[in-house]
Amino acid sequence: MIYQIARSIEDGILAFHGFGSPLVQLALHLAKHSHAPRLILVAGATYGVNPKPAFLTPTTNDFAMNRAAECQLSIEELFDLAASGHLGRMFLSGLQIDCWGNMNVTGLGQYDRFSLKLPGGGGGCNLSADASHITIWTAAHRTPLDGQGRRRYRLVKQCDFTTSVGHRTTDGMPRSTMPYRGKGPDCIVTDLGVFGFNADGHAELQQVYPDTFAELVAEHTEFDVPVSANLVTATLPDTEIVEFIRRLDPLKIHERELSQADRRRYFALNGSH
Amino acid sequence: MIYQIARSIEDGILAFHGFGSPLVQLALHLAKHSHAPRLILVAGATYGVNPKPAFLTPTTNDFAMNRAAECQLSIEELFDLAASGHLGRMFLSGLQIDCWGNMNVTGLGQYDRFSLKLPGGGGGCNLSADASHITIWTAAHRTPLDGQGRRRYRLVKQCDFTTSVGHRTTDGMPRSTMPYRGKGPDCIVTDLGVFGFNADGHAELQQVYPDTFAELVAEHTEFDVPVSANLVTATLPDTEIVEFIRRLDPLKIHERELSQADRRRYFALNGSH
Amino acid sequence: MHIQDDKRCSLSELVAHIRNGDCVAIGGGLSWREPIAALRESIRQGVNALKLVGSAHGIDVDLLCGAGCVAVSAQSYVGFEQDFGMAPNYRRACEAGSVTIKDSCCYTLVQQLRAASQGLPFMPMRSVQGSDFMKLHPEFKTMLCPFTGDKLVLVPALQPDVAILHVQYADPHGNLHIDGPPVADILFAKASAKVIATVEKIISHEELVQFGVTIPYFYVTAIAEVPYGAHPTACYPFYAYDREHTARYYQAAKQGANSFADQYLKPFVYECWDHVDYLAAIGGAEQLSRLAQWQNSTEDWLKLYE
Amino acid sequence: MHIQDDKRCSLSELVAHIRNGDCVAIGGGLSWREPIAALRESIRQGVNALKLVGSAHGIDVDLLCGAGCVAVSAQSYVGFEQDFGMAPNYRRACEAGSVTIKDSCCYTLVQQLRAASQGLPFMPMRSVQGSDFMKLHPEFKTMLCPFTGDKLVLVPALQPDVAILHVQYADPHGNLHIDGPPVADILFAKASAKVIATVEKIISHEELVQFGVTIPYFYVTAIAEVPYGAHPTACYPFYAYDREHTARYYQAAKQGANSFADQYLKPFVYECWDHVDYLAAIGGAEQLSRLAQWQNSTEDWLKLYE
Repeated sequence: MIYQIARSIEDGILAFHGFGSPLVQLALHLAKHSHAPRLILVAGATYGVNPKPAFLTPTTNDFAMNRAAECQLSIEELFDLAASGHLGRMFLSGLQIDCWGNMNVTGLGQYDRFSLKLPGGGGGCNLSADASHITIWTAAHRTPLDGQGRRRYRLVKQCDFTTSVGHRTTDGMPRSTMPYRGKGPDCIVTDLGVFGFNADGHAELQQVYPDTFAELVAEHTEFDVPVSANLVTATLPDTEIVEFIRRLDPLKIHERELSQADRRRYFALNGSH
Repeated sequence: MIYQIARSIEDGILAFHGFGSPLVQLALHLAKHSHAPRLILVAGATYGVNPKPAFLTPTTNDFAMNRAAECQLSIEELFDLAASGHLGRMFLSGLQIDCWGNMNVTGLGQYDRFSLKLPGGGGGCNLSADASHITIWTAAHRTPLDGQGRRRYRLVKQCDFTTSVGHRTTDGMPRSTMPYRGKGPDCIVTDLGVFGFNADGHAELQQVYPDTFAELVAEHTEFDVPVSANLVTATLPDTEIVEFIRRLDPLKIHERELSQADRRRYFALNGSH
Repeated sequence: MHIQDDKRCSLSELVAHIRNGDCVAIGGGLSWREPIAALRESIRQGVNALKLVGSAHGIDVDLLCGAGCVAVSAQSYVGFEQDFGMAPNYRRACEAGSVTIKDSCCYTLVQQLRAASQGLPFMPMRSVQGSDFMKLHPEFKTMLCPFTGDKLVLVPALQPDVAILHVQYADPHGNLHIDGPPVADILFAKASAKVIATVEKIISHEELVQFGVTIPYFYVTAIAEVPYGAHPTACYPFYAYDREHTARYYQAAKQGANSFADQYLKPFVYECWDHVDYLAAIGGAEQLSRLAQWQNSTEDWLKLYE
Repeated sequence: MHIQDDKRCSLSELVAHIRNGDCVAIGGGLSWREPIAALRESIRQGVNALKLVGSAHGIDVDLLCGAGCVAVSAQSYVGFEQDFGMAPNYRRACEAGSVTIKDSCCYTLVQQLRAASQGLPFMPMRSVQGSDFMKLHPEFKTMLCPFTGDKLVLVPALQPDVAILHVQYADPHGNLHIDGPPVADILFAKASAKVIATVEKIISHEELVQFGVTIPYFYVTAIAEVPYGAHPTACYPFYAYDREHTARYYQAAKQGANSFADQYLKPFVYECWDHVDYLAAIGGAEQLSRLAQWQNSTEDWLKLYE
């Protein structure tokens, strides 16, 4: 997943990893280390530019994450850059993600009396409008059946609350009717596969992993899943990349994002032995 | 004049001297040195707070003016402070000053083709609206007769261009109809006397100097000059104050603001010997 | 404009500037430089009905929620990130309805604070429209831009009554130096009616200018020297995040309101007469010196978080 | 976003980023840190029809007016303050109509630049209405505030094509350090499409971080090392304002356009092949070392301005 997120990052753009997103932090550092050396990497919470973290920390606003930053932005400067069209890509997740790329990290239930209050979206709402492109990610696409044989889907028909906006609001307003700077989400990277978005702005399955397949993805997705005519199996990272991630995250912070089962997933990698 | 400007400065407020105004620079430092020790003195052009200038410099944006500043603001921070109601007093001048306290430092003649282009007003337009109070000053109230027996008045009936706004616009709009933060000018300090403003917002002569009198002021003023029922002779500075000014301005920069004649004016001061 | 020559006072005098019902902006962010000592003292003084505004917060807001001091929560995030996840006391208070939810987003907050510090009634924004934040904030208005014809959202000025900050250094006049990311502290200081700050170390003005003035004195109402005033959040370079203590906090909070009151509020807030007592309660010098070990080596730094 | 690994180039390559007709923001202010070497090189390269925007300016704008490079002037002030008074070339060009007058005010400019750097079509303001700047700027609009009912002025975003700065230090990647008042340089850098800078001294990144990064590299298009690049304006701590040379400039300009062309432009701009030539023409090392004497004592500093 880290590798898939990293692959969505273009060289030479300005990108920001926000906070509470260790997978994204690792993906950005991986991208800069590999195919995107001129990436302008802005660290979430500290707003340091191109830092060389000592190690991935359990909380984001830690000096260890900001070590040797080339220069520093402030919270307002980062968001100004986004609002003026200079944030190339942002990475957002949600407890609910719908087929248009709307997401909810605010609360479940009615907005005037949530049954489950989530932590909130940080700057996600603003950045979903302002960043040029959005990578959506979730490490919890696979959802277990409960006692009654139901799933609490991560990829849902409709979000209870729209924290960040995708290609069409829950009211049916297309993104193009709003004066947003950014083009919206162009992929959803999950533990089960990678989606793109079709011309209508609807999520469409484009990649699966060696151990997943379209039917499995559909089973764990509440909305109907169109499958790309060119469905492919995702490229896997090579061992060097895996080693890079292990070195940067000795505390295995990123595994906290993963389910117990996913932590045990194993892929034979290119060049592994 | 420096002393009269200084007397208009309350203790504890934030005040800014702008640039190109040596009389105001000296007045602010004098005020802080004497009756207004808690004045928050923001230096023009450098935006240093409470500096201890080495000496008054011929240009304002000079490190010598900013020496030992307690802290630094930026151009935007100073103007934000004004716009949010925190600039207690500003000091403005003009080549033309009308009876409502409107001023022109932009140009003489028609605005679409000035016959004389003046340097411009800096932030005066903004600050005339935003600063809580305005001290207007000019060192050239006394205007000589030309060959045809006419004067090019400094205090005029109407400004050719309104660079900064007083109590009533040239269109006759009272200041209260605009959402200005500040209350407008409360005095005009000139080389001939000191004006206040009456309830209508019209300038009214309140003080003369030992060597000036109401008729002289009227003669050098294009608009009709109402004279306060309590016209008094201005208090003169004591020798300590004069010494302070001389120490701070060894290059006699402030005299460049004064006419040749005024540089030779001499008053017997309290405590002089 | 705050012009007293000497702004120094005790922690309890400092916190007395907060009134019941105040709109409060808490400085720092997540596990970094939160003014927790000031919040503990506020709880002891019984401050309540606060309206909290901010961007990304954690234990600060959760603690105030757990102590029943909060009426309205208007942050963009309240949680313990990947470290411990959701904020238990905050969740309980929101879901019970005792705290009114007015969630915001980072840039919306920034623009509202900027409007206040620029004396403007509002700031225009492109984002927010299309999201459900419009429902949580009926005070937001929209307009058609006379230049572009675009629909813009107008977010009103936000002037907190008090900003509560924790900083590394200050001089007696109240000039503040913040080392490391200021997060929204400077914005808070400029927009708020009052600014109170706990300070690791109050030093002379001559020493302070060597570090640099981050926030000029005239924004600052009062300061109190409170070493370790951000604990258990980090205040580099003095000390790192106390993950061990935070885990203890989190476990107490997760088990329920009563457990939190008994296992955390009682021993670490109510039964501590003052901040010195608190420092003893959390383990005293031994625990505190442990938090400075990050400077020794990356390995020692790592050990703090294992 | 300017991401080249190495932004260094020659002064003539640097200035080639300016196109005829560009909207140009000149850094510094009054007699402080004006990028005059870059302006002289622009004149030599024959750049013309510039639209200049800025706050308080002096010899920079006057020089460009005197060389016939300017079509529109939109500053808040152009002059030589109490030192020499009005700007002769600027006045002549304005009064002749060869330069269109679009005078602005400092905060108006600030808010227009902020609108650009925040991607907003406009910023609202309370001031300006009631003044005649509304006549000079028919592009300004007004609205009734939906929160307060007040009439507000809306000033449109201003994105200069190029900002030209002179700074003390930079690293090869283009991170800039400005010592002393940045004036509007940071605002210009954030709002402009391109940023070019002359630099007293290009140093390693490791050295630069000791001074601090004032403007991050990705705003910066190109840099050229040009010692004394602000002369005759000041660039402390390296050198003070050259009042003697400025007096010479002023006298030449005051006497008329021909006199200025003969006595100033010819010897100090056109007949100097490059900046090294210029430094020789103004008196070489002797004159330059004189400008560093301010550091010796207040008396020596004073002597520069007598």
